[in-house]
Amino acid sequence: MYYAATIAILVTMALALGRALLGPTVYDRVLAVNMFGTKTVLLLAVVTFLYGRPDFLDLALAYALINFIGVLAVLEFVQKHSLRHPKTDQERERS
Amino acid sequence: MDFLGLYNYWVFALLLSTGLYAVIAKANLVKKLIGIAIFQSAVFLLYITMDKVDGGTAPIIQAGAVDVIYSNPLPQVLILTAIVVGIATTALGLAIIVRISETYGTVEEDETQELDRE
Amino acid sequence: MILDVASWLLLLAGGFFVFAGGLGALRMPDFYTRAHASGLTDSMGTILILSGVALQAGFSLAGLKLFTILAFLLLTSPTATYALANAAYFAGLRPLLPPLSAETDDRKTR
Amino acid sequence: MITLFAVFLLTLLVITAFGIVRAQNLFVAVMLAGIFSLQMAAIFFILDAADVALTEAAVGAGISTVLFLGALALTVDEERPRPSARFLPLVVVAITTLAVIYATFEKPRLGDPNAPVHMHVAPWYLENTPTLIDIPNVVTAVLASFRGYDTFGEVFVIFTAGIGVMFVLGTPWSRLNADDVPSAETHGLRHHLIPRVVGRLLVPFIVLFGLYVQFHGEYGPGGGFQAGALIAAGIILYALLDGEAAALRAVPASWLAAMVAIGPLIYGAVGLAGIVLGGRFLDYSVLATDPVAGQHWGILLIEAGVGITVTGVMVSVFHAFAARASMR
Repeated sequence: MYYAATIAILVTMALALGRALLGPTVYDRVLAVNMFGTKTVLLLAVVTFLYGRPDFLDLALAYALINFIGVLAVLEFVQKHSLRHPKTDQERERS
Repeated sequence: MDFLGLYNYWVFALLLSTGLYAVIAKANLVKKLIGIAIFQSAVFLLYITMDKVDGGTAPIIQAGAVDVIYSNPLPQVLILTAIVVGIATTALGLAIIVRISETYGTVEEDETQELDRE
Repeated sequence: MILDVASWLLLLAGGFFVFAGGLGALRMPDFYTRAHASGLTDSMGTILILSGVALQAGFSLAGLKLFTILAFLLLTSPTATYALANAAYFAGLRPLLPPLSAETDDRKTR
Repeated sequence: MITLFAVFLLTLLVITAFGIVRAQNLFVAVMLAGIFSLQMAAIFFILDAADVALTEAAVGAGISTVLFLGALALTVDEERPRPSARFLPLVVVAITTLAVIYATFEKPRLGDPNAPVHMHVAPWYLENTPTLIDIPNVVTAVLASFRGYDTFGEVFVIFTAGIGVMFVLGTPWSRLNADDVPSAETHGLRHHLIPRVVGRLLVPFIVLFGLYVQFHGEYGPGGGFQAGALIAAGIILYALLDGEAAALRAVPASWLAAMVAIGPLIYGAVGLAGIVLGGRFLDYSVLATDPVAGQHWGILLIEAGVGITVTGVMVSVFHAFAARASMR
C-alpha cells in the first residue's frame, strides 16, 4: 500500500515540475516549488517506512522545517523586483 | 531489468554534459556557475550510485540486527563534505561575479571581454 | 489488522487527493485556482498520508516525529500559499473570474 | 519497484536540468535549481545515503537558494538572449556524452555487491567501527575519525571560502554593523504579518533541530556539516523576517568572525592534543584512558568545530551579500 501512495506522490511531483517549467507567472513557479517541497517530505516519510528504517524521519522533518525559507526568500526577492516588471515573465522572455 | 542497472550512469552522463553545455555555451556568468553546480551534482550522483548494494540499507548499524547488508559508507563521506564545500565555493564564485558586475556593468562574458579590449 | 486496513485506506485516499491536487495544479486556468489545487495536496493529502503512515508507526518515536512533521507542514504550507497569493494580488495579478462582491451585489438587487 | 521509483526521479532530474539551462530568466533558473536539489535529496535517500540526503536538504533548500537570490539582487536577473543556437558547443557536448555513456558499459550494475568499490576499504570500516569506535553511524565514524585528515582539509576549504567571500565583497566582519544595514522598517517581510508570525515560530525549532542533528550525528543521520547548515538556515530565516539588523543584533558580526575561526582551531587543537598525549595527529584514542571513550570525545569535539565553522561561514556570507546591496 505504501507503493500506491509513493506512485501517487511521484506522479504529483512530475505534475508540479510541469507547472514549474510552464510558468507562466513567477508565482506559479514558486507555488510549484513549494508543492514539490511538501511532496518531497511525504515521499521521504513514506519511503522510510518502505525501507523499514523509521529512524530516518529526521530527513522529512528537516525539509518540513526548512522548505519555508526558500519560499520566503523568493517572495522577498520578487517583492523587491516585481515592482519594476509586474507582468508575467513569459512576456518578459518574449520581449 | 539489466539495462536499468546502468540508468543511473546515463543520467550522470546527461547531467554532466548539461552542466558542461551551460559552462561553455552560455555567456552569462551566473548561468555558468549554475552549470558548474549541475556538473557537481552529476559527480555526486555518480559517487552515491556506486555506494548502493543490493538489499542493503544505510550504513547506520542497527543494534541487535544480524545479517544486515550495509551500503558502502565511503562514497557517502566524500560527497557529504563535498556538498557543503560546494556551496561555500559557489558563494565565492557569486561574490566574484557580483564584483565583475559592479566593475563592468554586465555579467555577459563577451561584453566584459569587449570592454577589456577597449 | 483493523489498524492495517485503516492505514491502507488512509494512504489510498491520501494518494488520491495528492494526485487530484497535482492534476489541478497543472490543469487549472489561472494562478489562484492553481493555488487552491495545490492547497488540496498540501493539507488533505498531507494529513491523510501522514496519518496513514502514523497508524503503522503507532505510539513510538517515529509516530511522534510524524506528528511533528504534520504539525510543521500544516503551519508552513498554507502560510506559504497565502503569502504567495497575497503577493501575487498586490503585484497586480488578477483572477480570471470577476471578484465575488460583484456577484453578491447582483443578488441583493434581485 | 524501488528501482523504478529511482528511475522515474532520475528522469525528472534530467528534465529539470534541461529546464534550468534553457531558462532565460535567471530567477526561474534558481527556482528550478531548488527543485533539482529536492530531487537530488530524494534520490540520495533512495540510494541508501541518508546522511548525504540530509546534507543536501539542509544546504539545498535553505541556503543555496538564498545565496543565489542575494547575488541576483546585486547583478541582473535576465540573461541576454542569444539569437543563434551555438553549433560547436553542442557538438562538443554530444561527443562528451557519447564518450561517457560508452565508458559506463564497463561499469558494474547498480547495486552489484561484487563491484570493486565494495571490495577494498569499506568492509574494513563496516567491520571495525563497532569495536574500535563503537558508534552506530559508520559514516560519522569514517568522516570524523578514520578519515579525519580529509575532513580537516574540507573545514579549511570552507574557512578559506568564507574569508574569501567577505573580502571579495569588501564587507569584512568589522564592517558588518547592525546600525549600517537596513532594518525591518525598510526591509524584511514586515508587511506580511502571517508569514512573519509563523516564521518566527519556526526559528527556535530549526535551531533546536540543528542542535539535535549535531549531537545525534553519532547515532543517526547527522553531524557537524548538516547541523551547521541547519542552524545557519534558522538564523537566515530570522534575518529574512525581521531584517538583517535584527539578525546582527542577535548574532553579532564579532561572534560570526570568531565562529569562523574557532572551528579549525578546535579541530587542530584536538589533533595536536593527540600528539601531546603520546599518539599521532588526530588520533583520538589517547584522549581518554579508554581508547573507545577517547574516540567518542574526539568525534564530539571535532564535529562541534565543524558545526561552528559551517554556521559562521554560511551566516557571514549571507550578511556579506545583504550588506553589499545596502552599500550602493
